[in-house]
Amino acid sequence: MADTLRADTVSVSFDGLRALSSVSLDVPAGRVTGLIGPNGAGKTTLVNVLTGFQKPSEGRVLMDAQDLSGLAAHKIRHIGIARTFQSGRLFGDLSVLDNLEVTGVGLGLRRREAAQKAMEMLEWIGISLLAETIAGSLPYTDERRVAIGRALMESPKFVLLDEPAAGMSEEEASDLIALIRRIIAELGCGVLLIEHNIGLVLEVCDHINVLDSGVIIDEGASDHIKASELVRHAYMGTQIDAEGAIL
Amino acid sequence: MTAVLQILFDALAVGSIYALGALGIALIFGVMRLVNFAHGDYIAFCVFAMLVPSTDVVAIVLIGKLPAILLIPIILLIGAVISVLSEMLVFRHLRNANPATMMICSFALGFVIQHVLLMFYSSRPKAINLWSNLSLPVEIFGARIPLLQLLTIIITFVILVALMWFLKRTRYGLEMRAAAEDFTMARMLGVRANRVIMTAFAVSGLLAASIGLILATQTGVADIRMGMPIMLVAFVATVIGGLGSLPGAVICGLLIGAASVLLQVFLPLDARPFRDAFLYSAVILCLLWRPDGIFAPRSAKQRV
Amino acid sequence: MSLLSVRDISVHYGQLAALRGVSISMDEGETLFVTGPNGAGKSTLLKAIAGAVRPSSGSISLADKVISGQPPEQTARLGFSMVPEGRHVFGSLTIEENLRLGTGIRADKDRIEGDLETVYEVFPMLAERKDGQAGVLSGGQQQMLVIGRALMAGPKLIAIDEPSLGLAPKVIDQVYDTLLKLRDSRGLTLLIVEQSSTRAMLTGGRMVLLRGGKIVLEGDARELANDESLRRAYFGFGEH
Amino acid sequence: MKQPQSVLAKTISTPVILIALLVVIAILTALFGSGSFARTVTEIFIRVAFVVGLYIFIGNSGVISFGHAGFMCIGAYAAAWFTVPPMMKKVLLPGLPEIVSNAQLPFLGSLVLSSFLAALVALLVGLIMMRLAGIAASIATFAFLAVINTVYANWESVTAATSSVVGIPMVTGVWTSLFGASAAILIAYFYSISRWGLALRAARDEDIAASASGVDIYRQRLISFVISAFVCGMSGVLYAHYLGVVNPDAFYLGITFISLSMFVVGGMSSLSGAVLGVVIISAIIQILRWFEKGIDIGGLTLELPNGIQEIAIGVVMIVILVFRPAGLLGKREVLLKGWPFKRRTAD
Repeated sequence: MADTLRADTVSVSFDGLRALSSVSLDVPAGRVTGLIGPNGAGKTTLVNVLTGFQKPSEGRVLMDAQDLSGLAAHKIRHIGIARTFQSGRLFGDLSVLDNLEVTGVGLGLRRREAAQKAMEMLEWIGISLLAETIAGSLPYTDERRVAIGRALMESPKFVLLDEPAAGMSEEEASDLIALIRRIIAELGCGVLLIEHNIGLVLEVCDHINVLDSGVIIDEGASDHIKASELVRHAYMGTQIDAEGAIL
Repeated sequence: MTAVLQILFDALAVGSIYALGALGIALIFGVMRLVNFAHGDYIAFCVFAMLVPSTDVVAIVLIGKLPAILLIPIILLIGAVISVLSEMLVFRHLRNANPATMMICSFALGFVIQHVLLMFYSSRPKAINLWSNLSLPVEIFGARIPLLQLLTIIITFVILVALMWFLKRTRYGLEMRAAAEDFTMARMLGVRANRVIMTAFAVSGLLAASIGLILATQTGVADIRMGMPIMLVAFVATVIGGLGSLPGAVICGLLIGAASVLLQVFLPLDARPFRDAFLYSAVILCLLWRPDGIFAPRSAKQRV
Repeated sequence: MSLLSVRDISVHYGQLAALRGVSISMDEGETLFVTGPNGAGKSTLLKAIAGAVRPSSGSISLADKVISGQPPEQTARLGFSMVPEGRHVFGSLTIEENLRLGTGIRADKDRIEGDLETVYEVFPMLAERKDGQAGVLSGGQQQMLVIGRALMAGPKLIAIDEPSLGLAPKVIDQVYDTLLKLRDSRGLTLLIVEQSSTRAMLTGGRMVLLRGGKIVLEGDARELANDESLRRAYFGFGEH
Repeated sequence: MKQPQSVLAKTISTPVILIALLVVIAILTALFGSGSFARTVTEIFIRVAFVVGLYIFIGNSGVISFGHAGFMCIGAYAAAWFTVPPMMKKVLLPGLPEIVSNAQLPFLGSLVLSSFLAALVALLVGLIMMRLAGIAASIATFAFLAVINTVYANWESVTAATSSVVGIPMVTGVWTSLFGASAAILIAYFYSISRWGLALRAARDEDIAASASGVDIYRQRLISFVISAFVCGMSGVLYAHYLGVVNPDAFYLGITFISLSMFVVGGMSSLSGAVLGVVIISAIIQILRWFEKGIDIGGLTLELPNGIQEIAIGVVMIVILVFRPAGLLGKREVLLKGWPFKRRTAD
């Protein structure tokens, strides 16, 4: 089992604009790492770099000592780094079971084995009743859980959850927290949680990184982040700004 | 030197027709994401509109007898009308359909136009004689160029310039270019969707009509399938030019025409019949090199 | 009578509710800030007003005409000008063409040239490169261009999604100065979405805080900004 | 632990129904049809095989291909190479390699070998072209078709250029073509329920999520391309053995567009759509043809003017697509729920 997924001084530029500047971040196994930041901070770009959807202009992605930079996305999944997407991106025409099976066959299982494992995963999450439902017709809370199930097939070493709580009520978010804790406790993955429900991040994450304008501006445990003026500044601006003293 | 000039004129003459075709396809694609396979049939329709319906081999010209000053505007108008009508009758009802469905509908529409012509004119190609004195050669720097070839180049050039002027200098043109790039944003700035789409179809029909006139004069033949090869090359030119890029379509139309002439000249004799195979292999290589087209707008960013 | 009136609208993307029963109303000449964390539904609110997304329930009217369900060009004609998220510059058009695109709907054609002068005065960089392609501008320059473009449409109400995103602080000041000057000189109504509440404090006006697709706090911008309840409501501290 | 029901058990009724439909048509034709009607039905069955071949690639990948008539062409000419009597070949096609020109394979041997040749070509060009997606891929397939057509229409010593190759044994009738169409349906069915088919359909819906699920999209497209080329090649072989002659222009734009139209009208994401699209459109064409010839209804002769048939079919296709933009079947399959296997779980 790998110990750490690491972004090592990663930079990304689009058309000369820097989306990420020398960002380093560790995702240790068996823990929940949080990534927060205002709109346009570069969170999704960082996830894309870690999962092979974006080649870093500079820097490397490492899993322990293995250099993953530049590998294609499907190869990265084979190595054991899974992700979900902000917009769900379920295979809308396929059933829920088939959605999970895709990961199984994508990772080289035969279809029957994949179906078996997919069913086990649905049971583990507690949504096996949905197995035959067409994914495109799911309500969004179930959609998120299916997407997480799809990512968790074949025990990835790390799983990156991109805004899994978007649009969820407080109660649904509580269920999600419970699920994330089970992922850590029962599957032993390392989790990177990108979320704008900051309350949720503060509650569930062991360590939180704050990204703003492509730079990690602060990091630490919940209490540190909660009290951080830098974080408040990044999101809301500050009183000091308002008085025009520092800009 | 004269040989080079000769080749240059050949290349320009062939390329300019493809360029006109590509522009007609690209205009519609830009505003509607529709690959209009009926475009080639508009070309044939405009040519046959000059003739009296009959199944004879030698065409009986009807409005084709009119003096050029009347004939040309009438044919252009016919092109614009059939194009706009097809938008109103067919494509308007498919605005939200997927591209494959729209494409097949355009093909079915072309099929209908073709068979309407077939019913009235039979499938035999007809000899027509428009402005026959244009085939006399003229001498330019020692190269003997058919007057018509020269005119084709000049006319295409004039049409392109006129269209560029229209696109660059008029409000319709401005709105059309904007709509081709980002339709929703253009509408949020008050650009009327229907008006832009109709204008695009009208201009595209005008272009088809002018190709029809040039081809009929050049070949002296009216053939129901005469538009198809041009449409196909134009379609290819539009894609490798970069979908949504009008200058890209024009340049690639010219390039494909020029390439086919150059291949014809420079391929060894044995390989010459296989010219199109070389040409289309080059197209595939071009796509591999630049899948979004050579002149694609550079806005490709993050895809996730 | 209010200029803009949004009554109890909800917007769904598939099954996902982006807005759940939001109502706002704006008088002529007023400034309203919509703030809140990512994913709160701020951009969706603007898109719904612009006619780019269709509300699943509720109604929107502008200058006493119902605009919900109308195509976006209709809303634009009634005097609503929008600077959407992601800027949407027409990259293949020149800067001046971008600016002139929205002027087609204006009745007061005689004021277009004057307004163009004004935009060039405020953003001299745009004047310098007016015949250059807009696609090559940097992010900040594009932001100026789209604000200029929205102004050129001669709107009654201008809505801007995150005017300060990606801009240097000095430029942000400039942008806001311009907007406020225009508000005062022409009775322009401003609807501004900002993730940060700092500007609302500086500029004044009304503020609503959106979170989870609902309005959770509403009031005078300066008063709210100093209130700890804003921070709590914004981040949802204490609820998790 | 609940066992998921196997995909085969859930969906096997689809190919069974489709093949049964064709069998019924064949039996009716044998019992009541004239010789010319039997020829029409044979053509329809060959077209079913071709369009099902299109479905294997287009339906599962979502990439429109204009190139598959090229594989039909390759299959048909290979059939000629393998089955025309050696004497004739030496005169007509002097450029063929010795081993081919001396051979005279039986129909089945030629069917398999020729289809494999089409698949082999697909593998080679697919290695290059399957890197492309969307409209660029479509144009590349069209370019491929143009290359194939140019080569076959000009390679005098091997394809007789534009003059037809004659002397192919005319063995394709209703039953042979029924066999071919059924084989195509079964291949398409088993492909689409295989792990490859599943992975490719996932990539069609959401390519990015499919990559994130470990799917190598390039590889999956290539597999599908090769299998579909095999089936289209097979339809070409059947066609060659039906006509007895081959000519390059029979496999160019005409057949490409009419087949694509039938496919899209039927519903391009469904195997049933592919089969029913061909059957329904062909049936309408046939009925219109009868009307063109004149039909007696209660002593009254209804006769449509010549040429109306094509116009009408174009209009019918447009009307269908305006009202059902996803085609007649959309993404659905004809299916008998719970047949032939009852669900094992009752919850």
